[in-house]
Amino acid sequence: MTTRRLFTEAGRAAALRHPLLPVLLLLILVFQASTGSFLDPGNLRGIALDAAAIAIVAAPLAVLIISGYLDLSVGSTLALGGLVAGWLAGESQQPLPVAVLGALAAGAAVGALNAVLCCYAGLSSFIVTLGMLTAVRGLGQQLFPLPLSDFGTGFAWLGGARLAGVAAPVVLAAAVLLAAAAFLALVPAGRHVFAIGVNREAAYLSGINIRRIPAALFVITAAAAALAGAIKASVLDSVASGTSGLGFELTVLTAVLLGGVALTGGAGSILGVLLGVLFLGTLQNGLTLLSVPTFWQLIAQGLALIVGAGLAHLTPHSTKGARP
Amino acid sequence: MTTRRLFTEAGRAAALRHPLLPVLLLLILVFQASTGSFLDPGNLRGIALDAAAIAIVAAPLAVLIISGYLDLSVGSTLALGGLVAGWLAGESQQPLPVAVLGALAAGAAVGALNAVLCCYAGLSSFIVTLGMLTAVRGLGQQLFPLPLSDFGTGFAWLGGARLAGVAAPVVLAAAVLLAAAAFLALVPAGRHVFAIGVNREAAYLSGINIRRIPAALFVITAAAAALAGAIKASVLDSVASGTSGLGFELTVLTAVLLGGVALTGGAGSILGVLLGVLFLGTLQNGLTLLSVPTFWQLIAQGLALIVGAGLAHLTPHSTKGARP
Amino acid sequence: MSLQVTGLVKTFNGVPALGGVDLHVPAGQVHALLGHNGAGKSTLIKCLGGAFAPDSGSIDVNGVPHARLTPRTAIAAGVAIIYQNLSVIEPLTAAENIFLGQEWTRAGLVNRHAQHEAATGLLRRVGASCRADDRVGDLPMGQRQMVEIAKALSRSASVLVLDEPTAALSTAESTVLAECVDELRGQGLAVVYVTHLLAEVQRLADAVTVLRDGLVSHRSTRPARDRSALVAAIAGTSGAPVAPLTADVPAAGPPRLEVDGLAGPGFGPVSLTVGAGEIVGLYGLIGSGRTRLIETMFGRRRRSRGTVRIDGRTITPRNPADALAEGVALVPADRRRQGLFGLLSALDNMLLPALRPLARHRLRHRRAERRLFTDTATALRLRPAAPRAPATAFSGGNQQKLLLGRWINRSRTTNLLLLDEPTQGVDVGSRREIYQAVADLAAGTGAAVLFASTDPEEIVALAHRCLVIVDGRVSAELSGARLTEAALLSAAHLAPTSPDERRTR
Amino acid sequence: SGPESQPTATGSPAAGPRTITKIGFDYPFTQLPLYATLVKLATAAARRQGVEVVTSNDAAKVDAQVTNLTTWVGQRIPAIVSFPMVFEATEKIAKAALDAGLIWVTYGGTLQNQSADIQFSFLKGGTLLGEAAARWANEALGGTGKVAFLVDETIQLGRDRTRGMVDAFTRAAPGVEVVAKEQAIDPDTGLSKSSALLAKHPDLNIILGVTDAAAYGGFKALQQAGRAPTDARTFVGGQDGAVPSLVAIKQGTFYRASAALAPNDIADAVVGVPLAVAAGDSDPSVDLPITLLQQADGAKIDDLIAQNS
Ligand SMILES: Nc1ncnc2c1ncn2[C@@H]1O[C@H](COP(=O)(O)OP(=O)(O)OP(=O)(O)O)[C@@H](O)[C@H]1O
Ligand SMILES: Nc1ncnc2c1ncn2[C@@H]1O[C@H](COP(=O)(O)OP(=O)(O)OP(=O)(O)O)[C@@H](O)[C@H]1O
Ligand SMILES: [Mg+2]
Ligand SMILES: [Mg+2]
Repeated sequence: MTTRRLFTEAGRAAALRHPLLPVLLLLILVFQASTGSFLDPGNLRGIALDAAAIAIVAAPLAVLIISGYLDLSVGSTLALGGLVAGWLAGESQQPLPVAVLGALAAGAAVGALNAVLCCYAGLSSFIVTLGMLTAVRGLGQQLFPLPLSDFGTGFAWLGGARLAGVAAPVVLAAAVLLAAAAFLALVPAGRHVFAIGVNREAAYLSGINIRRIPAALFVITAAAAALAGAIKASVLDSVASGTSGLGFELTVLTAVLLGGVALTGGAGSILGVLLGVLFLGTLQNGLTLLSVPTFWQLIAQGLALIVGAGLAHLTPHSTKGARP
Repeated sequence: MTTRRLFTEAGRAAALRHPLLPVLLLLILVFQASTGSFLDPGNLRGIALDAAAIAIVAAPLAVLIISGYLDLSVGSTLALGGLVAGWLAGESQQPLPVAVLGALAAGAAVGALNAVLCCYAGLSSFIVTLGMLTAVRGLGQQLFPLPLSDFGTGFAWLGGARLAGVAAPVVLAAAVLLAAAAFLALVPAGRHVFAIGVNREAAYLSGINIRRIPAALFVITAAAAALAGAIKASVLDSVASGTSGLGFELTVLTAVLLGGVALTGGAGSILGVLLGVLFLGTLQNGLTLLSVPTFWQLIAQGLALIVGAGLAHLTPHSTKGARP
Repeated sequence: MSLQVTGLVKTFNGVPALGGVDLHVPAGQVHALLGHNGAGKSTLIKCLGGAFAPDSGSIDVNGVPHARLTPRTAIAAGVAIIYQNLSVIEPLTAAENIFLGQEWTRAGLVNRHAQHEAATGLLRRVGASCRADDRVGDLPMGQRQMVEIAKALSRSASVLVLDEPTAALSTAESTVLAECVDELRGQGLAVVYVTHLLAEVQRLADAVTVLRDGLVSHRSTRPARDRSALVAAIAGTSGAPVAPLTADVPAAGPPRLEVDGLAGPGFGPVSLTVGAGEIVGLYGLIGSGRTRLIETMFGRRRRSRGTVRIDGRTITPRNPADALAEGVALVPADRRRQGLFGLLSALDNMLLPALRPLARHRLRHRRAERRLFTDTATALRLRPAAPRAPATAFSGGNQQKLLLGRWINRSRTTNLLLLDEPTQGVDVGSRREIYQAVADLAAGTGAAVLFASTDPEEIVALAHRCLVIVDGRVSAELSGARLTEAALLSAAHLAPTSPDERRTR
Repeated sequence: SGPESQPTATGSPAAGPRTITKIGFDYPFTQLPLYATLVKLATAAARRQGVEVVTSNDAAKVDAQVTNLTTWVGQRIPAIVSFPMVFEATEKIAKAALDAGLIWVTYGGTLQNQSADIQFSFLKGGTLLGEAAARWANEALGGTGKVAFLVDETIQLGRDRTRGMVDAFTRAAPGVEVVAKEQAIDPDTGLSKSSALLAKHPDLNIILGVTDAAAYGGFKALQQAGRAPTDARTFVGGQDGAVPSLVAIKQGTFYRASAALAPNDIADAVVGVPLAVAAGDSDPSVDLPITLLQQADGAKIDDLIAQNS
């Protein structure tokens, strides 16, 4: 096989696999043409910053979903992570690394509980993590009933620093996305994720540890959510237990599914997830730039999701379920 | 087989299939013992009225989920139904039947759109109905930005009348539950629903219309949601587009899943759904009666869901997924 | 290298599937494990592979006793298993499937290049025509089976267990597999081989064990000689070989089914006729297009041209429901994907399309359902004949009977019965019952029967007439005295290349 | 009826002094920071008066609020202080409470059926903020510039605040161009919407928020766009008196104003009004002022921050 043929194939495959890509480009074109300011560096930076927090959670969540599980508790875990990090950085005056580690630990604890209940006790991950969504929100509000703010300049680095001109959260998000993509493609356990998602029984009979891999993914997803919470807390220099990350789980899930990840497990790609995240960010930003009235924005967002689903349907993945 | 043996078997089967039943009874006992007022007729009436609206949507939604689809748009459809009914009864001064028919028609229209997109175009019902949830909410707010109220005594009948001492919504809910249970158990198409949910391809090759049955269920579910909206509007004599039915979809879905319906389709029962609805209602009521502080209530609700999932896991249904 | 099973017991809900089974397979032996459907063969094998934990008994692999195995410990102990239900992972490539769970790595990363090379070699060795980087979900069943075999070989095991490995293979592929097994025996592996095909037993086995209702009913170290004893041990009756039912060829009359120039993607044009009460077999290699032809007649696939007439009336089914309304029924080949409702009860599985015809006042008529189930189950020897047991609790052959019963029961008026590999996985005794049931249906109702099979023995036993399909077209027709296994084999293998190979190139 | 309409049937049927031991405080927006403060202060105030406060878990859902209120009425909680999410939807329950001889105090508005009310004029709060911003625009910008509003159209309280803020501002500073009215009540949305607006209007001068939380997001967006925290030609203002915003005001940043509620006063009223009704007070209702806080109000800000911790 020649290199050239490899490239052509890859191009065709990408277009076929990710019909969201041309649509995203079209959307960007339309917004740029109609507003004239969509492609301004400042605007792109804003979109990237929003998208970064979503991507950091979406990437591990996508891998978890490919393995056949679901985590709906990320919205509350995000809040908890932000609260713990903010409390450590602000009230306790700890340096940034300690604050971030604290958030990661809190997230990992939530993830470990999810993992035990879903992977080892075998409960439905939908209900368990829905329950955790409520319980962790309550816990956060009970522990930190009042908003925290004023975390100091050390902590501001996390959300505000520029590394080679790129915001730190965006760099982090890129690292998470790359790590997830490399994991899925290159590491044995990454291939096992697909096997577990498609056919748990067959994966088990092949000697794969069908509990430990998803369990680790639960922990990583929750830790990532907590990290995203710390980043948001740093960007806003404040965090409130009642509202932080409220509804975030649905945003992330939508991005993941738009990106072509199958809710039933076994199919999906990180490039698709990135496109899903950017699609959502672009849409929301463009509608704001166009000054679309509030309620029309809701209608447009809903319809865009449906159009996105239509496109995701065109990918070869979705032929998985028999569709006579 | 003797009649007696049949009965014993049925009893054991019910306990095995519905482990939520003993837990619900226990919960009721605890609440009654600790508050002394749980079993007061007034309190029970309040629980029943709340549960009625949930059950009216949960029953058809459960059937839809058994057939392998999902409808997340019911919260917004409920609002739309309430708004249309309220507008017809109030502003337009139409009699109750017209108002209810209007709500049903609005709901059915939303359901038909869901059906076309999910059953005929084959899009993912999760994303499509999530999109509809947003879009229909926006539509409702665009059409009726301000709350409606004062619908007159004719319309008040729907939520307030007593038939043989039982509130009309409760009678309606009982009718819907019975109809759904009878449909699943007594009508050939009821079994077809299970077949479609377990194996679409095999159902198709068995000559079952794998599009029309779920499509009809989408329409019925949305119409039921609109009916529930009309009932709520009548009970409250008011409806607000921004808040009515907000988050209702998750409540209903939780009840359905607690009741042992498998999110992957192919398994579930209406009795289970009723138990799920009552479990949620009892829990919320009992926690309020006990004056549990707000945030602890959240934590308790979340944990109760997880316990419920643990119980649902004990049912024979859930052995579906390979659990080596 | 040896396998020693002692006193193995396994019960499901108190019902024993294995009642204390002993099995000894020394190194360098191919041991055939036989038995009727539901005898416990697959259960025994799942205990060997760690899929089930036995209630008691022990499994010695190479002298090391295990009270229970897990898939990991089984693999580590050197046991490689090909299960009856294929366990390939569809979105992964052939190479990834072969090395699933045992990936070759370099610095922690999958060594794709080395895996690809090794997989290519393994696939060549088992005679597969697919490539190492083909997505397994895109492969036909036969090739998937080859991938599974290659996976077992990749493990350098000392005990190899195959559960009905040839059920989805054609004669040519079965021959390659037999050569592989021969070679492995030469290398000193202990091989356990489950099959319902006695020809394979005679070709391969050094010893046999026959299970009957979870107990060993017969052992022999000279399986090639006592074929009738084997049939007796399996079927539990006198050991007459499967007798051809073609004695009563129906009287010639106007054809019930006329297919004229039917063509679709990958097959045709095909023209054929089937008379009233006539049973016509379609013989061919895997991928020759029989399934596509049958599914097109059933409305499952689009035709590109041609007509199908039943009793002189042209039918153009757009979907299976249309075909069923015309009295055309299909028992599909892919049992798990196209036929079975795993979670649902046996009664649901068998009578789903019959619920409506049986209903009274549009409501289900449970007593009639129960009666029809019992009658059909008896006619097909379903074991256990339990209407409420979920389909997944039935053995492979009994699942096939549930599907046959879906269309071969008295609630239906069938004009044309299409069967795709009708007795795959069915034991010799039940096979006779099924042939009888099909023949009764044809003779009794005058239905036309068209069936595809990869087993020449089955064609000879069931068909009045056989069409040999090569490359999507009818290449020969055999009937009467000319319809013999030898004639079938030579007619099918006359084709220059197997269509499968051409397709994947 | 809304907060502005006149009550027609004020008064409890059970006349004469009573003693009550328990007050149900039903505040639906349990996710708001203010909620925890109010509950804490009300509980303390109640303890001083020898009564107990119980709370409901509405999580900003009308359904849950109605359910919980119904439960309380059934349970005969002697006095209920409720902030209805939808006033019209609460009328029936209030009536049922009065019919059962309970005390019903409406918070944040007026119902036809009630014993008394605790009034705020949310409209007035919005107006205070709008006027202050307009005054600043006329002084600092010469009556020109660009303003963006972060609004809430979904609930009555939000609509009132929005209307007050927008009307007052546009009336008093007609020369300032209104470039956007975007739905935003939380800091995340405030941040992302403001970032988008700033891309289109880099010279945006004023962001006014229906909540302090949303405005705080706008405050951060401006800083991320490179605006110095003390920029003289920038104004951000919100409503609620949330701590992060108060801190920013106090520090002399361009977050210049917040239309604040005083949690202590509210908490006292939540306990005091039902007790006054029980004692037979002829005019138990109170009207709590909303005050505009700016940098000059240092002491008041410190006091508020203290109340909130
Ligand atoms: N998961 C299960 N639950 C309950 N019963 C089971 C289960 N699996 C198998 N059985 C029962 O155990 C018995 C043995 O089944 P097994 O699959 O071992 O038969 P088999 O000999 O492999 O038959 P076949 O030739 O049809 O494949 C059967 O009666 C079957 O119904
Ligand atoms: N398990 C399966 N899953 C998906 N598709 C399948 C499966 N088995 C077969 N197919 C597809 O169905 C079609 C029929 O396959 P198959 O090779 O069995 O039949 P055929 O090519 O018509 O020839 P024959 O029936 O003579 O072997 C092919 O297109 C094949 O790719
Ligand atoms: Mg078997
Ligand atoms: Mg075939």
